Amino acid sequence: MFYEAIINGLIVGAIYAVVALGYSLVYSVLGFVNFAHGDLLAVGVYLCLFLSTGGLGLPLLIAIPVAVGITGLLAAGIGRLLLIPAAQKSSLAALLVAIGVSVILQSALAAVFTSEALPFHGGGFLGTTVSAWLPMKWLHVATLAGGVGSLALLWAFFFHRSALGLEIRASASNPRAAQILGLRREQVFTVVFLISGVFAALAGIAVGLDDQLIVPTLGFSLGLRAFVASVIGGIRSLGGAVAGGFLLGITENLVAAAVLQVPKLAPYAGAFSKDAIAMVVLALVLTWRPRGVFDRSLETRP
Amino acid sequence: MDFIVYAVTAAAIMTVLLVGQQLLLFDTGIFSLGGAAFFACGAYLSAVLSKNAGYPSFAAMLIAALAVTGIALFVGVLWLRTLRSDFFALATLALSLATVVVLRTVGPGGLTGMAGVPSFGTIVPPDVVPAPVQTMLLCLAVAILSIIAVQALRGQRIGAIAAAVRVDENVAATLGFRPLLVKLQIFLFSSFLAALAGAMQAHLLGVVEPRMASIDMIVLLLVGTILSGGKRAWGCAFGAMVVVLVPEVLQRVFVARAEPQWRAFLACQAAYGGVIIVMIFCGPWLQRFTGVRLRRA
Amino acid sequence: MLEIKGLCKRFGAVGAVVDVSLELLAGRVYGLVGPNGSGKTTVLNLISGFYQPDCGQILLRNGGCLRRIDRLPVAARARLGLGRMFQEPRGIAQFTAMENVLLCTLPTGSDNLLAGGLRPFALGQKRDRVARLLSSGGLTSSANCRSADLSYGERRILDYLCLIALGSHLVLLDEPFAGADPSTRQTLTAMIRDQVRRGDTTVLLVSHDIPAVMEIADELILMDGGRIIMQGLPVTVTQSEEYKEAYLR
Amino acid sequence: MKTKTLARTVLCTLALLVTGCTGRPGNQVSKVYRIGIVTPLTGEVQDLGKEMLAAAQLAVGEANAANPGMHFELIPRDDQGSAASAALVARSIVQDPSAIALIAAGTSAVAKGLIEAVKGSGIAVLTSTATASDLTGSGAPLFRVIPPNSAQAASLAMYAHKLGVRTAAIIFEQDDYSVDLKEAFKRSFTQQGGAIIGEAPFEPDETAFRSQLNQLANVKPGVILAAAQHVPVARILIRAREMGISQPILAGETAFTDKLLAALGKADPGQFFLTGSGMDLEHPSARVSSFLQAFEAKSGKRPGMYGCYTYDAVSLVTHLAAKSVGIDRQHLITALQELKGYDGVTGLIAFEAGGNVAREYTIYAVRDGGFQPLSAGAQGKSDKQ
Repeated sequence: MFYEAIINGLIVGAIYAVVALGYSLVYSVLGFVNFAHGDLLAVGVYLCLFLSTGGLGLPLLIAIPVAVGITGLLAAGIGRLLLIPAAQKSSLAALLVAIGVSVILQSALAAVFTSEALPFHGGGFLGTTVSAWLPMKWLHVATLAGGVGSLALLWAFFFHRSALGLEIRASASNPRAAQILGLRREQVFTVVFLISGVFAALAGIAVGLDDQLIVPTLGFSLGLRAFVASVIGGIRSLGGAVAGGFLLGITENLVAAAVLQVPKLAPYAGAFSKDAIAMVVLALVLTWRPRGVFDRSLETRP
Repeated sequence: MDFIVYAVTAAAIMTVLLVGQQLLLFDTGIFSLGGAAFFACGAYLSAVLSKNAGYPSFAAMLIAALAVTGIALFVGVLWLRTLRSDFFALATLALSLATVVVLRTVGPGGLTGMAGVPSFGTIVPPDVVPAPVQTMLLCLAVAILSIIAVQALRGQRIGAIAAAVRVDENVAATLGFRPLLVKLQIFLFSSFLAALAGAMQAHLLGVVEPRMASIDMIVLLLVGTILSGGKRAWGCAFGAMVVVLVPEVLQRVFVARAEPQWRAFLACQAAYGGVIIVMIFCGPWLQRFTGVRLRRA
Repeated sequence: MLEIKGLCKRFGAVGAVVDVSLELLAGRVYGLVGPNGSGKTTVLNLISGFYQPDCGQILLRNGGCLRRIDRLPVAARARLGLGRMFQEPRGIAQFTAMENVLLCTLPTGSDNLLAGGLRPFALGQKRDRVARLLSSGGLTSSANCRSADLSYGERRILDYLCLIALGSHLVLLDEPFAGADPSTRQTLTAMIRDQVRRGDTTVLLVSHDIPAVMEIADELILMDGGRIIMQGLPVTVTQSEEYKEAYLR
Repeated sequence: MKTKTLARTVLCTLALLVTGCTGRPGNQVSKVYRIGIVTPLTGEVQDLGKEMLAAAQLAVGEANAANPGMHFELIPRDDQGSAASAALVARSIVQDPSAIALIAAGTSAVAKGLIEAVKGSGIAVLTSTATASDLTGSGAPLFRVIPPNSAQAASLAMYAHKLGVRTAAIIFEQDDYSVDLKEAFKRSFTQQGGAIIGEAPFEPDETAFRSQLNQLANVKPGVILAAAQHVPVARILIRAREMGISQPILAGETAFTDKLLAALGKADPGQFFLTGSGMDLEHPSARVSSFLQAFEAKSGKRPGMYGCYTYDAVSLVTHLAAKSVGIDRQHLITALQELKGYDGVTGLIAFEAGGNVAREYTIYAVRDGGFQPLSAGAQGKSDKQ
């Protein structure tokens, strides 16, 4: 029972981790919460659907990278045109603009495709279960491996080797450093959005293939939970975001499993639903340790 | 005709809500997404008080609004001190969404909410002035009162101090003003207005339901607040008219017809987001966030 | 006027202020000097309450008695007569000069809706006091300009006027002369001197501008590496070995 | 400045639009019969709403063609899946004197709000969807062309019995319809000597269903009832099968829509049975087949159960109105109460005292992308205890 819950927690956690990274990255570099990040998930998965079964009929192996690429570029475009200028005015303005973008993306998806649920079958090998003692689809193995792997790669090579990555980390660790970057600043910011978009799309497609049934709003609530995850870990620490992702994923599944054990609680199951848990956790963390569990940044100057 | 009456009433109620939000966002620089939560709580409390506990609706509204202000006090003390502006926004967002879950789970009527909330009482017999018109006039009165109150507040010391706190909390503190106290008071006032509006809404529609605090409501509220602009309180009347009429009109034009036009409808909904963005970039009130070139107190 | 005992503040691994003890006497002007990163501004922020000290005490003489203030919030310290001027002009940008001064003359409790907060924000019988303050800073002509439109120097003066209006008797000035034109500098110096002479006001100013400090300060306090190296007459300090090596390193 | 101009433009457009929508020809009100239909055209269950609106339009069109000299009109309104909006639009409909009947074509929850709103307006409310048992007897003149949940629950339980299983587990959504269906199924199933050994509720925002299905799988029931709207049912089917849960899964009539088939896509639902009304889709009667053809011609797909019920509800009203010219709300109500029997596409319609209709159910299975009738279920008596 709880073994399964933990497995499920890992599956969801991997997704949260990948999405949460996007929030943390944008926040720590540009200092605002990218509310539209969750909806990029939906964009990614709908693009993938359109390219593969839903429209052009390309094989997934081609459709996925293309969709991911397009989503990344879209994210970069939105960032360059709307979010970065807003962020340079104030974090509130940026947050508001991001909310606007999220509204637009959701309605646009519904308008272009439909607001009804569409089937999205990964099909074949990915759908099969690994084994009895590991109640997990190969898709999940791929998700976990892909998520953790790409995070590790991003970490080891991009952030610690490439000049751009170092600059991003510099401006992440200290926003003032962003000013020193001078001309390359815009460029760095745009790349940050590109990365977050790519990861969002990957996560979205993983979710879509798992649920096999997608709606335009799928990004919103998942994105919100991922944001909570990033806050748990301390939104300004990238590693913390990943840890927070797995933490939240496992927590919500354990709680759900535990509640189902107690029939008395059945009528109140709503209070233990994923979203409820996420919201409560967010409230608690913000109250108890606003800067997150893993963040050790310093007091700011008055 | 009855549509006009309804629209005016709804707009008046929305005005009461928006006036508080405007004061909060533009004068004190607190970005709260919790307005929807207080709105819903006010509605539910007033509904329960009047339907189950049998209070007259006016008393119910007032009690509900005051009780919710108590909740707001707790929230404010908890978060206004510790949280940066945008984190406060997200914490209050969490509050709203959590409210939906709570009402859905333990609220009367669960997911459905509660129908059959008694309507506004009538002051003069309904055969003289029809009840809906009386309700409309009442709501209008409350709306105008709140507009006047907020407009007046701006000219008072507290208004000036609030402006100072918004522009630079640290400076305000070095001048001996307690930023937390100022923010808290304004926050409470706006929450009171939100709860009052919710209560009025409940008695107008006769139905309360959890989605009164849902993300749709939050976005609608945000659009309304931003459209109201930061300058004058009566701007809220305009913002309210837009957020009440536009969805209604979209419904009638695109959806409630022989061949509903989904694309057009959804495109118009996307326009909400567009409004927010355009207003942030072109509206005169972005300056209020950045703190330069601001209105004279 | 102010006593500091064994004050320390760490940022992560860095000891920004290490065991600083200090006594400021009423009616004197103290210059706090030292190379960059020697912890001068941190001390100011600790005194005015933006940072919480890790150890040590801060006591402020208010009326007759010394009062411990290192746990009080910023606003409370301000109400006890602790004034603070920031490195860059921080007047409320969209208020006029007059409104800025008026804001500082508001009585305690104006930030409370129940007490006084609902009285109108208007000159009333304060008119001539405000006018006098403005003229003393030479701002009469620009009384009705938004402080955002004032010149840099004028805004500095305005900030200082606010401190006078508040009636603070311990004034912390962070780089008051930085980027100020000679005339502003003169006016400021004059105002500071005047205020100190008139009453029991004490001034603690942080500045890199040694000549200016020499000109106005009665005593210099030399900080380096978060410690107070020495304290004494301006001349003695500036000619000491410690001073030279602090600035050479 | 910008704001001012913006304000002007917006307000002008609004004014135009509002007048445009509210202004209606007043001269021929006497000859026009309006039928309000309140249904979810936006929100979670909008796809059902769209289908029902199409069916209603079909019915009205046929009625107008059949009765020259009479003019029927729909007042379609969107309840957005919300009781409050339903109450609101319903009020605006009953304001219109020429509106003789109101079709509540939303979920049970929404119907409740609607009925509360129009109580006392003396208008007949027909519902083609709301199956929650506690709906009738609220005092309002409510007529259901669709039987209450107890009926379909009975036939589901009966079928489970026929499958030879003695234990069942239920996964249900936390809304009125699903909870009611669950309770009704519990009653019937235990009456027939079966035992409910597991229950797992879920919230509307649930998409994974892993923990719930794990829970149910661990108690090893003979059959699983999925009491939910059609999209969650599809999600549950997909997830259960991929988790290797092979027990037969039962669902209520709300799943009987090609939207479910669309949602399932290529996924194999395995042993999946759901109730459908008595209409025989294998060898349809002339009336049924003509309806099916007309509907497919209109909206390019086969109607779901709700489409059929709504079609019946509307054409029942037009039928009664056509019989007695100049009918008003009160007469319509009496006519509905005295109705001997109307041959609708979903079967014979006659209302019991409570305003419920007795109906025969058929169990359908999903085979190669379509619904296939298996057996005529038991007479679905709406047993109230």
